[in-house]
Amino acid sequence: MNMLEKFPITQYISEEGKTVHSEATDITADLVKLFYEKMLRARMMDKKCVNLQRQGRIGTYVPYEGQEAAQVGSALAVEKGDWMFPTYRDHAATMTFGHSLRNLLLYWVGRIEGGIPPEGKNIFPPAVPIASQLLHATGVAWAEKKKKTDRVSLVYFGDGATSEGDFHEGLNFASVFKVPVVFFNQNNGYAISVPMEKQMNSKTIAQKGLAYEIPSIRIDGNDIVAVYLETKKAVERARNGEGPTLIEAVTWRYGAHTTADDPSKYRDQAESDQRRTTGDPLLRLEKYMKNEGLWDEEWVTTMENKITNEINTALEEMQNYPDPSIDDVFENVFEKPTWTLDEQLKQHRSIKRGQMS
Amino acid sequence: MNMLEKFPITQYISEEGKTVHSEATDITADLVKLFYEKMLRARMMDKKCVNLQRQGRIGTYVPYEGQEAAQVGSALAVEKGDWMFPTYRDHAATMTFGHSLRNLLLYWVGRIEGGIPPEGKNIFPPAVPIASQLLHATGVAWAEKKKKTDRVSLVYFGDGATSEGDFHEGLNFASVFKVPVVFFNQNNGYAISVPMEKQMNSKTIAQKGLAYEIPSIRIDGNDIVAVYLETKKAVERARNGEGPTLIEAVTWRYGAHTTADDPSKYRDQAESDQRRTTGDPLLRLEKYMKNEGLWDEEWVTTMENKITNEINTALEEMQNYPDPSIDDVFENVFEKPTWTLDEQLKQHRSIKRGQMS
Amino acid sequence: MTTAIQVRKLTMVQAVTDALKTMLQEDESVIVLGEDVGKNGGVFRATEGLFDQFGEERVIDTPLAESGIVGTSIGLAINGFRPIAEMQFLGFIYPAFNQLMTHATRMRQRTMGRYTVPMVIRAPYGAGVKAPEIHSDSVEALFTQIPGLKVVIPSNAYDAKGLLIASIEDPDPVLFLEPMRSYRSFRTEVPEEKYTVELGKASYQKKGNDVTVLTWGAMVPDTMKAVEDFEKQQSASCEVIDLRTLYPLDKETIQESVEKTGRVVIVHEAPATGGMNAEIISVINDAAFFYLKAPVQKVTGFDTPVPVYSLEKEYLPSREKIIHAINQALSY
Amino acid sequence: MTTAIQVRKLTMVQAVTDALKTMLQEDESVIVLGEDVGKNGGVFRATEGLFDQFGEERVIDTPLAESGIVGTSIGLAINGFRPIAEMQFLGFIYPAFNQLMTHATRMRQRTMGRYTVPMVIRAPYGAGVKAPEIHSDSVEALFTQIPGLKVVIPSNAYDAKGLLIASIEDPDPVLFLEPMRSYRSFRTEVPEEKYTVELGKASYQKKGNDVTVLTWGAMVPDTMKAVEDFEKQQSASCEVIDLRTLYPLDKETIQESVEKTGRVVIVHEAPATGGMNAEIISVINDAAFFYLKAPVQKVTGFDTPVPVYSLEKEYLPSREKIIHAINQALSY
Ligand SMILES: Cc1ncc(C[n+]2csc(CCOP(=O)(O)OP(=O)(O)O)c2C)c(N)n1
Ligand SMILES: Cc1ncc(C[n+]2csc(CCOP(=O)(O)OP(=O)(O)O)c2C)c(N)n1
Ligand SMILES: [Mg+2]
Ligand SMILES: [Mg+2]
Repeated sequence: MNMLEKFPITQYISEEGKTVHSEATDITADLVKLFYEKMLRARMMDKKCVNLQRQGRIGTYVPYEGQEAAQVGSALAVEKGDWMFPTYRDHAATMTFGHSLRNLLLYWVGRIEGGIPPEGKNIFPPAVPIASQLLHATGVAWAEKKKKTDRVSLVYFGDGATSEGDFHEGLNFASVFKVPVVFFNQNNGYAISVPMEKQMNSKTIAQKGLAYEIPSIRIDGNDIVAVYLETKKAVERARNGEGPTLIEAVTWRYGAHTTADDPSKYRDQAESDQRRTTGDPLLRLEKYMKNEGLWDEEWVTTMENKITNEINTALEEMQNYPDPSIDDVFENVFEKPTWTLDEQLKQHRSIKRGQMS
Repeated sequence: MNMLEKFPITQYISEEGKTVHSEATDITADLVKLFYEKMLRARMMDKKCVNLQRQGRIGTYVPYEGQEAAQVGSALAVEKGDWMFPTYRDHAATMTFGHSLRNLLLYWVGRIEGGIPPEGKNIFPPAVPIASQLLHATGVAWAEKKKKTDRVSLVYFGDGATSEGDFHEGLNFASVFKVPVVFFNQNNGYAISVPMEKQMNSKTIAQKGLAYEIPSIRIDGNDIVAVYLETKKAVERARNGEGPTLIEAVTWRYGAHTTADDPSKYRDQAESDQRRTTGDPLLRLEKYMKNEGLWDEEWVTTMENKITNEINTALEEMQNYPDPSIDDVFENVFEKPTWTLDEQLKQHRSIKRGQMS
Repeated sequence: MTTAIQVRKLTMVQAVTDALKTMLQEDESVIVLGEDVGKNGGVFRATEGLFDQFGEERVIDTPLAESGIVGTSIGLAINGFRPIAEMQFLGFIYPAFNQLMTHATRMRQRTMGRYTVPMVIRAPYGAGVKAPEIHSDSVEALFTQIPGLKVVIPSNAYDAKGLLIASIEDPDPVLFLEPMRSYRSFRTEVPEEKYTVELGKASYQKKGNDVTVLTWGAMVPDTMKAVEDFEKQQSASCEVIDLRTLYPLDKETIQESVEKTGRVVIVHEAPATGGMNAEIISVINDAAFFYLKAPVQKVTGFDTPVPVYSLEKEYLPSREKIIHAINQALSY
Repeated sequence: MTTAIQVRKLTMVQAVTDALKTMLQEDESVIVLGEDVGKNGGVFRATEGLFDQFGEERVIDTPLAESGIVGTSIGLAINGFRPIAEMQFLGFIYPAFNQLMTHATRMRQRTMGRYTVPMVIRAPYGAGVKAPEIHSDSVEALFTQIPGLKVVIPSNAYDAKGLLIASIEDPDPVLFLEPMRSYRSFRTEVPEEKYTVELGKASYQKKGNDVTVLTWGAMVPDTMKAVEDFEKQQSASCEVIDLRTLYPLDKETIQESVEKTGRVVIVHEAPATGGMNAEIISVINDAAFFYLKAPVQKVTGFDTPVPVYSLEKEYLPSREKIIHAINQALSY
């Protein structure tokens, strides 16, 4: 069985910005503009963070430039009340879903608050141990099913994550208990330096769904229309009690794995840069909007200004945020601190105050 | 994709003992007799162990009655020098591959020696943590590949084992590094009390190979000819550098999960017993031999007597085996015991001798 | 009007079932999940009858995957349930180590209380029942050093029910270890109604003046027997304390007793190095250093894997070793 | 004819690379595997250049799966190789816990020496480099209680090379932890040739008479600085010992020093409860109880997960805390 043929990359909008799928026309002009705005916002935030990191104003940062369509398109396909499970690279998704920019910035200066979503937004803190979050998403969705709501989980993970045991166990549990979860894979071709060909012998990630009888689809992750509409379908299936879906969104990260990584060690960065002119998700939507007569330079400039302000405000808020306190660490190990924690905090404070006995 | 259609159960000999596959004729009369002898030996050993357990002469025992074709047929398909990785239930396989009956009995009286194969036989001690052995088999086979030999690993695991992360990681590593390993699954329908339908949402285990581009096949695990010939093909592929294969051998255990288990809690044992008259691997081969004019009651009786003697000799050897010594435990933690071990052993001995200070 | 408290004599495993049943009845959010816990009632019958009574939505047979069980339980716990996950044996918890270490126990802190994980992991543990390899591990100390996890071990049926209910009601993750050697070896009186035994509190098994003996789990009855034998022969008297909760330790009780006796024996079946004996000595070092008259004596397993069962008796703390240690403690 | 020993000033991470290179060159059976260790040369550059020099058959980029890495390494080790597996950070070893606990460390015993597992697992660890969550765990004590595993931690480049080579040559599994905060913070002289530093032997960083300070890893330079400051102000002198191997501990050296000073401070960054401090106190209890003049003082992390990096300085043992503990030890 040729899996590349069985799982062709579904596109709705071609790289030239042309409609190549009948359902693409379901997308309204307002929605297209929303897509563009949210992707622009995500990209501007990412660029800002890379700059802030270079200036030493935030710590090591994980850029997502190039993956905006995958993250924004999928995040727009879920509703308030649904649950989102990001990794360290999925801030375009969480900010689109309603995370606070200030908290995202707090995350990058090593603040606990960075992991906390605004009230009413069901967003998990970014998962750092690879693939572990698939099980949380499955468990949370299972709880929704037990509570007989129609809420779903949307969980992000990379190509590298498919190698971990937790990927397998997450998909199997979801399938066995038929829980409403959408497994959204961003296949950006690399797990740090390891290319997909070394990560697996399969040509697609979508085919891994066959092991669990989970419906799977492979889509152009840089085509936001494809991402949005296909995620929406998966979400609807989940809401209707039809169980999990695996989506492989084929995409690319232009930059380094993190700001501490040097991608030229393991790949040709010129080739990667080349993709900016061909496969870029924002450029593609721009072309599409131009083709459809929806492009308006003035509107874009207005948006850019608005976003710049929003980011600057968030940055200011981050910088003016009250200093971190070790109390927050002690107070949140258990609901009620044990004597061990009480004693340790007391001693810590006493030495800090210089009140040595 | 209907996986039951994509992975039909391959049979060579029907339940009525008729040839239903053109290649079945490759099997010589001698080989057929060898099949019968080894299955008979395995069954007699198993029955003996169940009896010994009932009499309290050995500890909790894990029976394999019903799975003899799967284990014996596959074990006969590998050669001296190849590696075998059994679970706690795969003694029919290891005894066929050359394990010592005495040591197998020692295993069931909780002796370390029970895990040790005879010199020159590459058999791992039975894996107890489910699915962990798939990685060892992959690693060992990878080593053979690196050494440029043509040796292969044959690793056993159950239907339940496919749910563990290590199953997934084992298959992925084997596929990525194209190592000579045969993943031999005995799908006996149950993981203790949990039936396959609760273990996975997929209808077959063979289809799980699709996730890794590992060639997979589903066979009648009670048809020793199918097991032998298909395992042989997989072994040949591995020897020729063509990488891993996944074999799903569909079989059944008549008895309890272990002698401590009561299967009537979770399934209809009458139905299970019924299978003795329909799907039994020995009975099927008997029918086949009768059909082919190879059956000889006298020969069978001779075999039975020979095997009875062999088992009784092994039992005697086990019973006369030197007492276990705690020294063996201390001496084999590290090549050279640490001071901690030395001190602990010294103290242990001193108290045992009653030489309290 | 007074109501007589109904009391039955139960084995420890029956008390575990009773606690689970009590909580399944009382709290809709309580669910039980694990391998073979449903239809089969658990390999030790700890969940017997619960599947029939509460149905497959609340007593759940899961696939054979410990990381999956703990990982999904985290999600269930965060989203409104109180999962009680069974590890079939403690030696099979290791595949779930990552979920336990990096998520179950950190989620409250990572989100400053926004998400919390009120879950219990139950596991039978310990040697002495002639179980196969890996089934007899006694690695409680591994878990006491995971920040954010409480570790509880009952030694009898009464405590088992009360401590398990307290663990289920605890707002944070609890590892509840059940000494399988004591599952059916004796019975104690157990009230039919709901009650709790407070986590973090040790219990005096026996008062005494000359040596403090600290132990838990299956070692409690063994220790009591050894102490009885010892006291028959010697004039010294032992104070035996069942620690019951290993994190957080009951420092006050330990301190009180050590201040009185000045001599300590610790009995546990885990390997010597890194076993709980070290942490207890460390607590004594902090709390009662100047009261100690002799080095703390330890009766423990060896720094070896738990051996296969033909040798487990040699591995486990014996009556002779316990008495020897008490004599040692008194000899200084 | 004499050959001058070539010596270079290396950082610790360079010394690690040097050790790997030395052994890859000397022993055909040595292979290096892990995530990003090949083409990329490791996220810390610990394997830089090895892929180019030794090729992809010996320096292997694996899939992203720690259980897979350790599990296949067990097979490779049993079948003739000496795998050196890298865990990208110690906090990512947890998925491999089962393979380490039930197989790597038990195979020799389970087969009475028929199969052995001469493998090394390397992992950077510890806080203080502003790494994200989970990347800063310091859980060495978890591993010292696994029977069958040696645990080694160098504090400088010289030791790193010598201990790593000794670990690779060791016939049994060794967990080799590299304090990432010290990877590049200073250089020491490292001979170009092959040499070993014996496992299980501590090293005196500084002799002294009044207090014994026991530490390891990234805490060694911190402790030395604090001790220097302390001694400038006080007349007492400290003996600082770098334990280097945490299993088996160097009891003799600990005993020797404690018998001399009678006062002990232990400095480590892992959480207090269940940290190595407890095991060391336990060893002192056994070996030098009657020499102790004061309770052992501990400077450790808290019983909390290692906090995100804005707070890691508060978490890590500070100069003030070390000096405070020394003063405490002397105050009795
Ligand atoms: C269990 C675990 N192992 C290793 C790491 C270190 N690590 C962080 S990101 C990464 C690569 C992940 O690749 P992929 O899943 O493709 O996601 P991407 O980074 O490309 O978004 C690795 C190995 C980790 N975070 N967790
Ligand atoms: C990691 C782990 N979890 C749980 C167990 C307990 N256990 C022993 S056998 C078994 C069922 C295995 O089922 P399957 O893989 O189908 O093999 P079978 O016993 O049917 O041969 C379980 C759950 C174990 N040995 N290891
Ligand atoms: Mg990737
Ligand atoms: Mg089975």
